[in-house]
Amino acid sequence: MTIGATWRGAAAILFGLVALAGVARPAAAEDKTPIKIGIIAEESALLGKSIIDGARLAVADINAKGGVNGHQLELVVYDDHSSAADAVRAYQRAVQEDHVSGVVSTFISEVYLALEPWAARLKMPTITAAAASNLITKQVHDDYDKFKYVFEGWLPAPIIAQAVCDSSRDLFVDMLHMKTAAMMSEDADWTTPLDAAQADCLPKAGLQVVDHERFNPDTTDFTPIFSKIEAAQPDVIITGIAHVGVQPTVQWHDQHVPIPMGGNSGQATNPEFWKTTNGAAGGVITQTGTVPGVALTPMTLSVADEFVKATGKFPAFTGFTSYDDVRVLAEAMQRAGSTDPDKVVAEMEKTDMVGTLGHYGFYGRGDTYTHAMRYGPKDVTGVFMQWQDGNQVCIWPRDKCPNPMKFPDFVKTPEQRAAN
Amino acid sequence: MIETALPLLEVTGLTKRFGGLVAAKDIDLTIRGGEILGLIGPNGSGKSTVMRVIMGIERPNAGTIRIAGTDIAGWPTHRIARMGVGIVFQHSRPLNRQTVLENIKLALLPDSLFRLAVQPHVEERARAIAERVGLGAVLGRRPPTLPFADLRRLEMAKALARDPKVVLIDEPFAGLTAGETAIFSELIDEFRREGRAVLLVDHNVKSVARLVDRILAMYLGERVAEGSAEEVMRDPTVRRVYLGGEIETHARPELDAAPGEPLLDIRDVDVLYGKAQALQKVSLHVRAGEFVSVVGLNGAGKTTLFNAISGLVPYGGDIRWRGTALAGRSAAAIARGGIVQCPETRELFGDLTVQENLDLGGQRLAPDQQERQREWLLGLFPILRERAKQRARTLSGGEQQMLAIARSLMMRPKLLILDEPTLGLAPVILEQLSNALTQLRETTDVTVLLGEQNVTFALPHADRIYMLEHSRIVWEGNAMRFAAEMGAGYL
Amino acid sequence: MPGMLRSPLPLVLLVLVLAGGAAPLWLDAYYLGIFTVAYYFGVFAMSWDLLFGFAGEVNFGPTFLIGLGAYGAGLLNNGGWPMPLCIVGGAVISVIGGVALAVPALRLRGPYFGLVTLVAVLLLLDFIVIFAAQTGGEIGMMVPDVLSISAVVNYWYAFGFLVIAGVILFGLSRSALGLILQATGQDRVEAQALGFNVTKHKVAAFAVSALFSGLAGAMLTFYQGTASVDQMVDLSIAVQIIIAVMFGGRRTILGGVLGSIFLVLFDELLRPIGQLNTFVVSGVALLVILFWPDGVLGYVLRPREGR
Amino acid sequence: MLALQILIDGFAISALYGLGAVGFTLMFGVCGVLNLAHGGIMVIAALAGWWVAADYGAGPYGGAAIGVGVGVVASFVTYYAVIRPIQRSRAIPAVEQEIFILTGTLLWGIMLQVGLDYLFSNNPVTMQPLLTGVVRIAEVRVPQNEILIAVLCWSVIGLLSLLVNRTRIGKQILAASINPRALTLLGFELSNIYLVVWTIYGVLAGLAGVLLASFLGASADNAGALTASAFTIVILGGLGSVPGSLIAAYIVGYAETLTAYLIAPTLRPIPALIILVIVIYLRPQGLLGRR
Repeated sequence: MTIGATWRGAAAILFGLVALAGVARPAAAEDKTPIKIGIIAEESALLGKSIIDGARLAVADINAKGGVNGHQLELVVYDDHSSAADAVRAYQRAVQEDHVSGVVSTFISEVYLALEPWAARLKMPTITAAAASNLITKQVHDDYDKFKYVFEGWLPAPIIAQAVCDSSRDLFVDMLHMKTAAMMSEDADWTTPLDAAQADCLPKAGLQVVDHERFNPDTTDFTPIFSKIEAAQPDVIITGIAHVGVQPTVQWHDQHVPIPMGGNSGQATNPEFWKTTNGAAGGVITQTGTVPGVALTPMTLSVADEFVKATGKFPAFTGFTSYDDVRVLAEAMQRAGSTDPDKVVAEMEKTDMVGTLGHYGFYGRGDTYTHAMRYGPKDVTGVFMQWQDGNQVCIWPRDKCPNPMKFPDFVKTPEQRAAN
Repeated sequence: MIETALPLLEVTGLTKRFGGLVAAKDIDLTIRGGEILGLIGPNGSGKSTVMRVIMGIERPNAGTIRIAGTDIAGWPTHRIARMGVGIVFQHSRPLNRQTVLENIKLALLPDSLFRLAVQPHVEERARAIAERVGLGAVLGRRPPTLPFADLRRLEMAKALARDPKVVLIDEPFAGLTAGETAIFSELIDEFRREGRAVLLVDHNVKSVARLVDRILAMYLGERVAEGSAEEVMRDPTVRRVYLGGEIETHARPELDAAPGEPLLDIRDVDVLYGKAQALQKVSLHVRAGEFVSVVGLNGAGKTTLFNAISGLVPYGGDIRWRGTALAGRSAAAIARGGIVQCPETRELFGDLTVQENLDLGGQRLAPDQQERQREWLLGLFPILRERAKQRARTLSGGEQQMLAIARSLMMRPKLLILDEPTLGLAPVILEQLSNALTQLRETTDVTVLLGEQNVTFALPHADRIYMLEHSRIVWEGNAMRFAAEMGAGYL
Repeated sequence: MPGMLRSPLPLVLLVLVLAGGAAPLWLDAYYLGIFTVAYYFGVFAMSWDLLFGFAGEVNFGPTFLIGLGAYGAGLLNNGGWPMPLCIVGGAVISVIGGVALAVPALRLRGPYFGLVTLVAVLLLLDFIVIFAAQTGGEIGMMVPDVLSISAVVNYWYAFGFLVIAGVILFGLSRSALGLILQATGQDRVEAQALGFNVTKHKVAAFAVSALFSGLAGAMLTFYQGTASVDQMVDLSIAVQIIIAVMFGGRRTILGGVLGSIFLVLFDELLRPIGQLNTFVVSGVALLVILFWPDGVLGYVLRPREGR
Repeated sequence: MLALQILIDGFAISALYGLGAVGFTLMFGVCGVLNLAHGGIMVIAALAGWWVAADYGAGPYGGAAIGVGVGVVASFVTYYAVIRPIQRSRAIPAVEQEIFILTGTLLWGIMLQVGLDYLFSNNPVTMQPLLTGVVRIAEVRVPQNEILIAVLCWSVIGLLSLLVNRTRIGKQILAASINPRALTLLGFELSNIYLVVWTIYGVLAGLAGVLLASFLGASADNAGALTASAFTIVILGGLGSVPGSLIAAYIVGYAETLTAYLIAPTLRPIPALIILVIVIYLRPQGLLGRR
């Protein structure tokens, strides 16, 4: 072996050893302070950013009040790039390396579903801030002992559909005298149960479903979809979109599609939406957690103020859900007096808490949507909001939000059409 | 050793067309075991095409190719190789990332997916072959570090390892020194003694004359002569093809006395391609207004010399233009400085029209100058006026050559370098070209450096002549002396 | 074998294998999990390098082969087959698909081969999404079985597979077949003139590449419990594989493993800097490619002449 | 009515596809570079334009101008930081330059995308339309902006064609794509011509990005898909052939639109890919490509 070769060989070995040694750490001694909570979300996505901000705020508030059982809370944040693979890796790191005691995660059903088996395997209380697929809770329901660590911190899709139908009856049928609707949904996991439930409940609410368009979430040109919907002549478009949002809204506006859009439009819940669409959002209606100025509970307004103070902006609805999810975890630990997963899960099931968006509790083992958030006027319903002149205006439930609806000029309600 | 009755290679009626061009037309040839056939012809005569068709690299349009009686025309190359045909390419094609030994071992391997282990006898045989061709000392080296002659040895070794019945050898001596040529001749001679059929492809008769049993001469895709080396060299068609008939010189009055500083002055220029020496201590000069010819066979180094002048290849030594060194200037800057090369490959813009090609050449002239220069050139080459709107790729070879020259002249060069303008052209075109050059010489003050293997073409257009052989200048003088001293020995 | 003695490779390999084998003694479950994934990517990278570095074909579609293996195995598992059979079945499907792709595609020269493989991936992606009912679409397809839930056992499976695949692929690259492949990759005409059926050898290389890609894809599926588009089929995975090979050293087979470990491990170690980790890792890889084009292992093993 | 709708709708989107692909194919034809950071350059132009228009009140035209400028800068950075070092490297063998350029631009594209994700989030943004309002063509409602975009795309393509066919530098570019060596022999510095081509490329990619953002919206996460789409079109049309790319852009645009209207929006990308596979097998050089 020559000198040069020896040195290079040695360098290579060193490289290998450093690579291994760099990651070799003795198993951390069990240290009870502080209690760590893992946050897995994509920072680049606005909904993900709000999840992280909400969790930070909650931890600060809880720590200010003395923490949990005398321990301070500490956040560990992981960026999953909205990829299932990255999320799984982050999850493993959170549990096995950083030894968190609970995880709040992602708004994307696909990603959360990938975490679910790991929550079961690693026995870690885990709650999603917004993922809505009904498969999430179905797994918990079907195999409770294995999946009981999984919670859904927002409404499951069929219940979201119920809210859509309830609001549609009030807003579209009673107030605007509409009779027909078209459903327009991205082809994603959460919209499958959503569409099925809406197809069932919309007619009951008084809206005949005359068209149903599903499209690839990669779609960028929505002209054909709007054209097909227009040809079916519905009175309203009920959307089920979250991966897309800016593009259909802008094209709806630029092409002067004369039909109002309601339902769910995840990106439209984001306060920046007006800016990213250059105001094309005017008239768009969507379900969300809450909007500025609405006091759903005594906490809503003060937490919203804190958000504005801390980040300069009103958060997306995931900011509120994530704030509450951290509190749900913390209070369960407090009651359990430990971070033992089984004890914490048992306490989480007993959650009975005033949150920012309503009164929180989870469905039980016997219910269809085990471990999903309870829905109802006394629990959580979410609100429906409309973009009006750059503001998010609450329009439903009508008892809390009696504001009028306003549509851009190109949109024609049945009455306006009749008048023409 | 054994004189086989049956011919090992028998080609009949072989024809190969590329589009409209007939590269080989109705060629017949036969080689028996222990026989060496020389296939000669100038560049573009189709001899390499014949070889590539035999090897199956190109598919023939018509004809049969029998190896020991089996017709293999149209077979894929690897099956032809397995039938016992080996080839030594003109340009060495070793695997550069493998050692010499591995290169030879490769040639000994079976075409099998499942013989993963190299059998022990392969190693032994590879070493034996390496010894035989003289590579024993460099078994562990990689080809890019080998001298040129060793690369050629490696090609021979690979051909040998295949133990072929028929060996095709392309330009075996190109770029080799006299001593190396002798060694290679000996190796080829051994093929004959072992009873193989050998096809030697070369562009001149002289270098293979001592080695071959018979020679087949080709020109423009057709067979022009066949027989012993002496017979072929005496053949009038062959003489016309190579020499263009009688050597004639156009004595022109000596340039005005005391020409002074040379325009172009080249001193001791060396060029290396990898390990191969392409130019060795070449010195020459060109004075303003002179026509200078560099003659030499293919591979002698003419193109390399011109590329060095034009700044296209790195070189050692000194090239001065009007007294200042050219080293360090970009090729484009040299061209703008007045040295314009019209390369042997012509390098036209095939998809642009004749007019557009000319315009690009004259882009730096003022519009009225450009117009005048173009009119003058279209007068010099009237056919280009007819073809003005035609795409360059659709022109005939002669027209393309005229366009290439005209495009270079559009730049109003001080020194025009013409590299092999006669390559692959029919005699009638040569005459037109020759007239144009004469006109150029008589009516303008342009200086010309002409590279040619066709001496007959070169002589009338030369005030002085340099002869390049094996990358060295071996002779210089004026045209009259060349005819007297070198004319006979050139072929 | 004087060549081997002069090279530091055996020593380096021995140390790395010992270090890898002893890893469970001092690494916690989390890092074992990272290495587990990195090892499967290492096999992807080695399989790709066999095609690129040796047969000279740029296959932009390694994830076509991986995806066939992963989804093939997953579909079989959902159809009730036992897991070991599914892994074998996935590999067989990958080989069949790979050969069906390669035989016509290898007629094409230059960049066109690579383009066909690229399009194959796009088509596979679209079909997975369209047949979401069977394949789970973009979410990924859950499989009933997993290799093991123990991180250590999973690590052993991956490590063992990596070593076996490494020995076979590296052995192949140094065998007679490897030499012939090099010839077909470097100079097609010369290889044919030496009597080798170039297409036959290239298809064989494609099949071997498909076999290991498919096996690794199937095993990764059963490690994770899901076959997922964004981890096994997406073009970004192909990019990662190509970068791993270029970083570690093309034409070395084993360099791809180093590259994969670098990409996966450092992406993970840099997680504290948040979403910019990918930016940094890509930047480092770009610098390596620009200034160290032979890659890490290529540099270590570079032939040194005349000493 | 439906036919007219498809005709109009497909026309605009195809024009945009064409504009995006023309720069890509020009770059390959003249410089021999397949720039896989193409989508990244389009997106950085779009996001920069949107940013100054929305946050600094540059207005739609100011934003578009700045976006195009950023596209040119990004194009230069690509050339000087990635392409030139590879082309000049002595350690990279000439035969392997292609794969190095592909890998290098791929990595650079990832860096652009991730960096933009970090700065702007991956939420798609839309440039304010240059024109608002709709016109009716027969019974079909067409946004004026869509018409403007189609007109702009074709104007730019027309200008490019004028530049290439009618100007001196254009002739040099054309000549460089056919025979770079000859151009050197005629005294033209190739490096200058390449610089001009990278500038043109930057303008084309930047403008395509800005128009895309004003028509369909753009986000950093689109970068990969935009590269893939340009790549598909260019392969279909024939590498290096500008007219081929335009024809291919229309084939892809209309195949997608027809599928979306007549079959199902979900199947939108499939027919174009199938056409591509068939073309590659039957005519690997693409529709108008030369071997």
